[in-house]
Amino acid sequence: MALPKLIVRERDIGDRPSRIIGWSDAVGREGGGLVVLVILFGALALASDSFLTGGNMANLSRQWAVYGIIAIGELLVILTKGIDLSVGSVVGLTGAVAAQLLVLGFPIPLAVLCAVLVGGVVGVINGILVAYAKLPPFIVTLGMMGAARGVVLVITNANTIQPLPEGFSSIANESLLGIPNLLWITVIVIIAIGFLLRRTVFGRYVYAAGSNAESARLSGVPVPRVLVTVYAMSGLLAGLGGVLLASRLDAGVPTMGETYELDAIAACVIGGASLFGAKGSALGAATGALITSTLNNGGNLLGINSFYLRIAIGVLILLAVSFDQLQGRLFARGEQTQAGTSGNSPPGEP
Amino acid sequence: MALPKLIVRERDIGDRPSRIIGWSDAVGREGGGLVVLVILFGALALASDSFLTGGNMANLSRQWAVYGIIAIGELLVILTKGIDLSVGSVVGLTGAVAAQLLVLGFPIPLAVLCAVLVGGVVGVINGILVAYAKLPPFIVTLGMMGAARGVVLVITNANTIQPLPEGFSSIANESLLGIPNLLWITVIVIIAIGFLLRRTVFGRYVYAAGSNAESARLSGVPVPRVLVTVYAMSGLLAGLGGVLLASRLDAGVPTMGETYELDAIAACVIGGASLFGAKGSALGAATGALITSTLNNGGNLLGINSFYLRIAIGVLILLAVSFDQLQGRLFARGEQTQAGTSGNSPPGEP
Amino acid sequence: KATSSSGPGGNAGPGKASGLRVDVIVKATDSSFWQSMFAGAQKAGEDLGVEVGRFGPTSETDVNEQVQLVENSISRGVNAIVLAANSETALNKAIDRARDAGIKVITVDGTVTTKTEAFIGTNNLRAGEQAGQRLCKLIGEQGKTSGRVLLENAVAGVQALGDRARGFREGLAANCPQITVWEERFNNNDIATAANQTNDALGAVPDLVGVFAANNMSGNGVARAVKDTGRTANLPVVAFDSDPQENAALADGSIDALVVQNPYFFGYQGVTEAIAVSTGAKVPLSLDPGAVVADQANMNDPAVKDLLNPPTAQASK
Amino acid sequence: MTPVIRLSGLRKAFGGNVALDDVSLDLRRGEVHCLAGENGAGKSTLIRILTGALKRDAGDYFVDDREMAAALTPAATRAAGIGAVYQELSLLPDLSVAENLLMGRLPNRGGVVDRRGLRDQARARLSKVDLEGLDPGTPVAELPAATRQLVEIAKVLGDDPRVIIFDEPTTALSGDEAESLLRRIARLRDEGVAILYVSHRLEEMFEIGDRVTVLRDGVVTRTAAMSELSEDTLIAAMVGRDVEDLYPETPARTENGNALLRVRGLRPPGSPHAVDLDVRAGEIVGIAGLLGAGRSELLRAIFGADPPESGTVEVAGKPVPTGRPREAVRAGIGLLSEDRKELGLLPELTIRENASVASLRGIASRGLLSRRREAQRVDSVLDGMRLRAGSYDQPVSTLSGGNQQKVLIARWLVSRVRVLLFDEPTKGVDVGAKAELYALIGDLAAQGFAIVVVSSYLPELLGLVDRIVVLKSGRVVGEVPAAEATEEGLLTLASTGRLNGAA
Ligand SMILES: Nc1ncnc2c1ncn2[C@@H]1O[C@H](COP(=O)(O)OP(=O)(O)OP(=O)(O)O)[C@@H](O)[C@H]1O
Ligand SMILES: Nc1ncnc2c1ncn2[C@@H]1O[C@H](COP(=O)(O)OP(=O)(O)OP(=O)(O)O)[C@@H](O)[C@H]1O
Ligand SMILES: [Mg+2]
Ligand SMILES: [Mg+2]
Repeated sequence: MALPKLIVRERDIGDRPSRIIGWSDAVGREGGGLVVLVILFGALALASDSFLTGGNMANLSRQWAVYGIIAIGELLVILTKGIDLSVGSVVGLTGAVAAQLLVLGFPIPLAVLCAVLVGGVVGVINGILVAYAKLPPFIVTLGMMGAARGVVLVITNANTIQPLPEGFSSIANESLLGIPNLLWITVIVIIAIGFLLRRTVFGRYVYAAGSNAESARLSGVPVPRVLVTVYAMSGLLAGLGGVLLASRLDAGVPTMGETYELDAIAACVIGGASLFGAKGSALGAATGALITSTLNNGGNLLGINSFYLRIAIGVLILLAVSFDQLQGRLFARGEQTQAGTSGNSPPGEP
Repeated sequence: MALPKLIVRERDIGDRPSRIIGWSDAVGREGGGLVVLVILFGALALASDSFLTGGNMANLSRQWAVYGIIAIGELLVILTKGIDLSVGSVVGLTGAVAAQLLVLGFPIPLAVLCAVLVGGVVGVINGILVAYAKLPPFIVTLGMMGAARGVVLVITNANTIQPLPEGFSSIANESLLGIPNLLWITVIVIIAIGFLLRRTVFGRYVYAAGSNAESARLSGVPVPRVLVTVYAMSGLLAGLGGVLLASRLDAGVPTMGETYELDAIAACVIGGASLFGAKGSALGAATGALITSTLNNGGNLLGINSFYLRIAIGVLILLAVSFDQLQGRLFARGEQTQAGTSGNSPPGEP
Repeated sequence: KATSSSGPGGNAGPGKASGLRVDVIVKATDSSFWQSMFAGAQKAGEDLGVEVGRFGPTSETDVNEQVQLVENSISRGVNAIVLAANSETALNKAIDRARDAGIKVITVDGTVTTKTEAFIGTNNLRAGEQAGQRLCKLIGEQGKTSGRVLLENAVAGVQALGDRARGFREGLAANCPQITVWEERFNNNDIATAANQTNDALGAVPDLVGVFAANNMSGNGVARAVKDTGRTANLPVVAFDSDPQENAALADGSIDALVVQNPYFFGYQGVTEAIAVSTGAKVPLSLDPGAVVADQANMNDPAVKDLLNPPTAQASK
Repeated sequence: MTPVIRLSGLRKAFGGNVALDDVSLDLRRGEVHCLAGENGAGKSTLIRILTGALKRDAGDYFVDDREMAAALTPAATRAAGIGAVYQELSLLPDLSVAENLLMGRLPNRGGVVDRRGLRDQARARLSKVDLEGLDPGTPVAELPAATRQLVEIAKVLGDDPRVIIFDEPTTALSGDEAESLLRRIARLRDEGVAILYVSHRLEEMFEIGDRVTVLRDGVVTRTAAMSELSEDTLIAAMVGRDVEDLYPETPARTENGNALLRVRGLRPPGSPHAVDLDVRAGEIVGIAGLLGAGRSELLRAIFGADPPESGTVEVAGKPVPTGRPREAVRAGIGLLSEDRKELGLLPELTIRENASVASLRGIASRGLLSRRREAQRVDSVLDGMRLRAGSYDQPVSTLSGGNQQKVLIARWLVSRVRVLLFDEPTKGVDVGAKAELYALIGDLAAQGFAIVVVSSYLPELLGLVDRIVVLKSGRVVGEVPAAEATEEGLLTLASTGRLNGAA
């Protein structure tokens, strides 16, 4: 047989530009979220004079910040095919812990640190139960959600903890160079976690564990350790969110953060993440959170009746994601959805 | 060498009895939920004299009923790898619709029917958006959750709708043959949906679509139609739940059903369903709902402080599922988890 | 064997021999308002030597859970239930069932349409009116006679909150017909959301002349937004309820008046009346301790101070 | 010379199902040691134990006379110099080729991935399997199965392991790619690497194997030098009996003129070329072509898995709505797809449920399923597939790879469709079963079925079919009666599009 090299595929694969970053980084729905956001901003700027004012932008960024930070923590967990329902309760817990420690006279940095670490500890417990006891994440974090909220209520006896020392509330309420501190912090978190996910070995392990845990294990990825770390980071970020919220409210409010878990998960999914793992980015999650914050802010500015506003936001979330999806389909190479990958992706993944 | 037939089948070898019921029916975690429930009942009977009284059992069954019915609807969706976050809002919506129609003078059966159908319509919309527009179920039903709640508030103007005609409240509050109607209805739903899932072509299609939608499609399963039906049924069952709740409260309360979606999903997962589809049973979902109802009922009977009760229930849910998992591992063939199937199953599936 | 972690330390009080058991069911446990009611109930239990069980749903919206709590109290076989009902009608069936079982039912804070032994509570509608009148007056003091106000509410569909809002509108309309309600916003009891909504309103409505907050979470959020925008001095705010944070806001001027009720009294009086009716004594069918409007002028009066800082129950006995 | 790997008394059971029992094996430096056995004999299980993917129940495992711990991790075996290409692809679909190649040891500086290093190392690894042209940034999910298989191999070769285990590496490859892989394996052996090689293609084993160990039902039945065995004795050791004729004698089938399947002007999505195809009842048509020639795409378009750009499909003269698999099944077309795991299996469902899913309408009455009827209908077909399973109520995911393939074949045999489209039907199926499958396909044709077979394994095509259609770049470039075709001729036609006189 003197045939040439038959390995040559008929349709040679080589003409696309060289990419090293994961697929989803380049195209995909994360980018789309930004487009939706731009459209939203444009529409609101036209509809309301007060939308694009500096004051409102500062408002909006403050409204977004805590959601964005928690959503990014949630994203880490979602990337591994997990879910963290405890973030809302962790927000309440860490806010209360920070406030309590401040009342006890701890210096501010120490109190903040301890509170954030409490979030981390909750996350580590979640992670150990998921990774080593192999319990379903939904159940683990659901149990933790109830337990952590119970602990806050016991600690605070359902009372708001305050007054807090002077400097604490300035963390979340003041500005640096004319930009609210909260915005700085959020942007730092986005960049840090974005970098972590895209550029570090750990970040790639997160995607690997979420893509196929068994294959990742066989490739030498320390899956259980990755999982514990991911839940710990979600706890830490929720802890940070809790401290910031306490600082913003200048009090430790025991009910703080209720139902934030749903907002966080929604932000991730709106921002292009898949609940089936390995799809999504930090920027996407933050964008998702910003989309909902903007919808709320815009609705308020336009003075829409709050019942209709609820309907409208429900519909708009749907529209945003449809648009995004549509755009994704147009931009991504045609067949993609039709063809092979469908094994992993569900009938329209959640 | 003339060995005849090499088909090594256990039935031929002979020691295990021939089974005709599906694999998952026999072992698996659905059965385990029942064991946990029995233990729970035993413990509560010992701890509280009032637990096993007829009156309390009637109470417990009434408390369980609506959760159980909604959980079964949610299960159908979860079996297809979907999720339905709108059930809580549908409960509120259909309850309000039923009440409103009754106030308008509709006869009771007609009002009930219309209200349940409204639930079905909401479900069909969800289903179409998931199956044909191929939007993520999480987002579709999240949007619907907000929109439906908004509609209830608009309809009722946030007021409780009452008084309702005499007969309506007897649907959920009276008993037949000494057993609360609600219990009858719940049992009928369990049996009907259990039968549907196990013994009908449609039921098999549900599992097939959830196991691998593309494989199912290529085998001639009408996946989109299955999805629409499943969401419609979830809506219908949530609608039934809403009507029953309205009857139980003898009023259309606009906030009715808030956060029930989380309870419903939790019940499914506690009852052995996997959020990654194709695993779970109607009985399991109902058992999961009964476990949480029993924990609440028992905690109240024991007079546990509500904050500690939250912690305790969080921990107990974890324990119940761990126990269940452990039991499942002992009974099921040993390695199962370690070995091959892991491609689909996550690091401890949620 | 049923034990209660509640009651006076769970140990035998002086008059424990009476053996009576009273369950107190509030609207939502995780609020200091209702914890104050628990504290009053607990004190009454200690004073009178009865066992007091403390229950409540996690959210004021959950009527069904309250029904279940009443049913569970029936199962527990208590002598009386002190109930702050989340709905005027939805608990009727459960209350009837309890009374059929021989349990005395005292309602507090909100009435129900079925028969009970007694009611203690403020009329939210009237308290709302008081708030409307006060806000009107405060706006007038700013030298404004027209403009719009924000109605910051917590949860849509909760009766007490709805009544306050309705009362507020009536009180405002009666005294300041030129001032209208711009929008009613719901924050789901999330302070941050309340702050966001108020901030948004301050940005969107140039002629916003005042804010009414229908409960403490709303009030705290509004106070936050007022501080954010530096409008402490010129934006009148009237809020409901009291908690340490609202009190601080009242002190620093970001809230100008608080309409306060007396949950501690509800609890103490509720248990006292429950015991009375259980032992066959007569009690007044309805008792309204009234709401007090606290402001910087009177906040240090001992009576008002007590109202602003009621004791709360201890979670651990 | 001490063996690199020595196993003795190895035992592994899944629940009551004993997959391996008292297995002993030694693997020496510089040899290709084949592992042979029927589907479900325990080959993959053995390999998974060797790599630490699975824990052994009992037995000793030595690498260079060093005992390996009972709780072995994949990382530990890799550190010991053992690499494996698994039967079920173990790539991460959402990650790029480069990341897959180096997962577990991504080049980094202080935890930050060194992207240039990643790309360079990935290129180096890809070049070992002649995939220089592949962009290392491509997500794996986009690659065709064959390329994935090569990436998987590149991943292992790149570690320069001392022991390489291949579990059916050529099933997804075309003849030529397989050939080139075998040459590389021979080279590795010459460099002193120890190789454990699993395949169901006997001629491959004879081509490169030095020794062979035969497993049957989890027990070693024979270990011998390859040269001591003939094909027949090897088969006998595997299946415990002789398999006389692999391919059925093609009887001059009655060709009753009219086409049962009639395809006109069909353009699969993205293809500029329209294809016409007629398959008469009783005829088996083979489709040949290089990888990527569009064979699978053609079958998928006929079945309606992907809506075609244009064209019509008729079964027995009746048009079939295109682009809708359900309609195709109703009209009597069945497709056995190439990608078993993603486009065939319903992993959570039982074996029986997997086999019956395409025929539920026929089994049920008024939508109600009778489990007894289902068992009646399905079990006899499954019995004929020589499945190695504890019970048909077991989840299909617990079966060995080859047995899963058999269940999928059974799915279409149960369904009584009349036109069968088989894409690589014998992928991973053992010799004994292959022979039976060929016989079965012959029988079906004799019963008047119309059958289309795509296979990259030319001897199979030549032996099985009546007529071979050759595709190149989505276009039909030739059609040869099987009796007149030769491997060389077909290859030439497939690669150049011209008949070089050879055929
Ligand atoms: N996870 C599992 N659970 C239960 N049984 C299993 C599991 N994995 C494998 N088995 C069983 O172990 C036996 C050996 O399987 P194995 O995969 O090793 O076969 P094989 O020789 O590789 O076959 P093939 O040639 O088809 O790949 C089979 O009977 C199979 O059903
Ligand atoms: N432009 C392209 N870039 C990369 N891959 C492509 C492109 N076009 C097609 N392919 C892939 O090449 C393969 C060619 O199609 P097809 O699978 O029909 O070939 P085939 O002849 O059946 O080969 P095999 O039988 O090995 O699949 C497809 O799997 C497809 O994903
Ligand atoms: Mg194998
Ligand atoms: Mg192909």
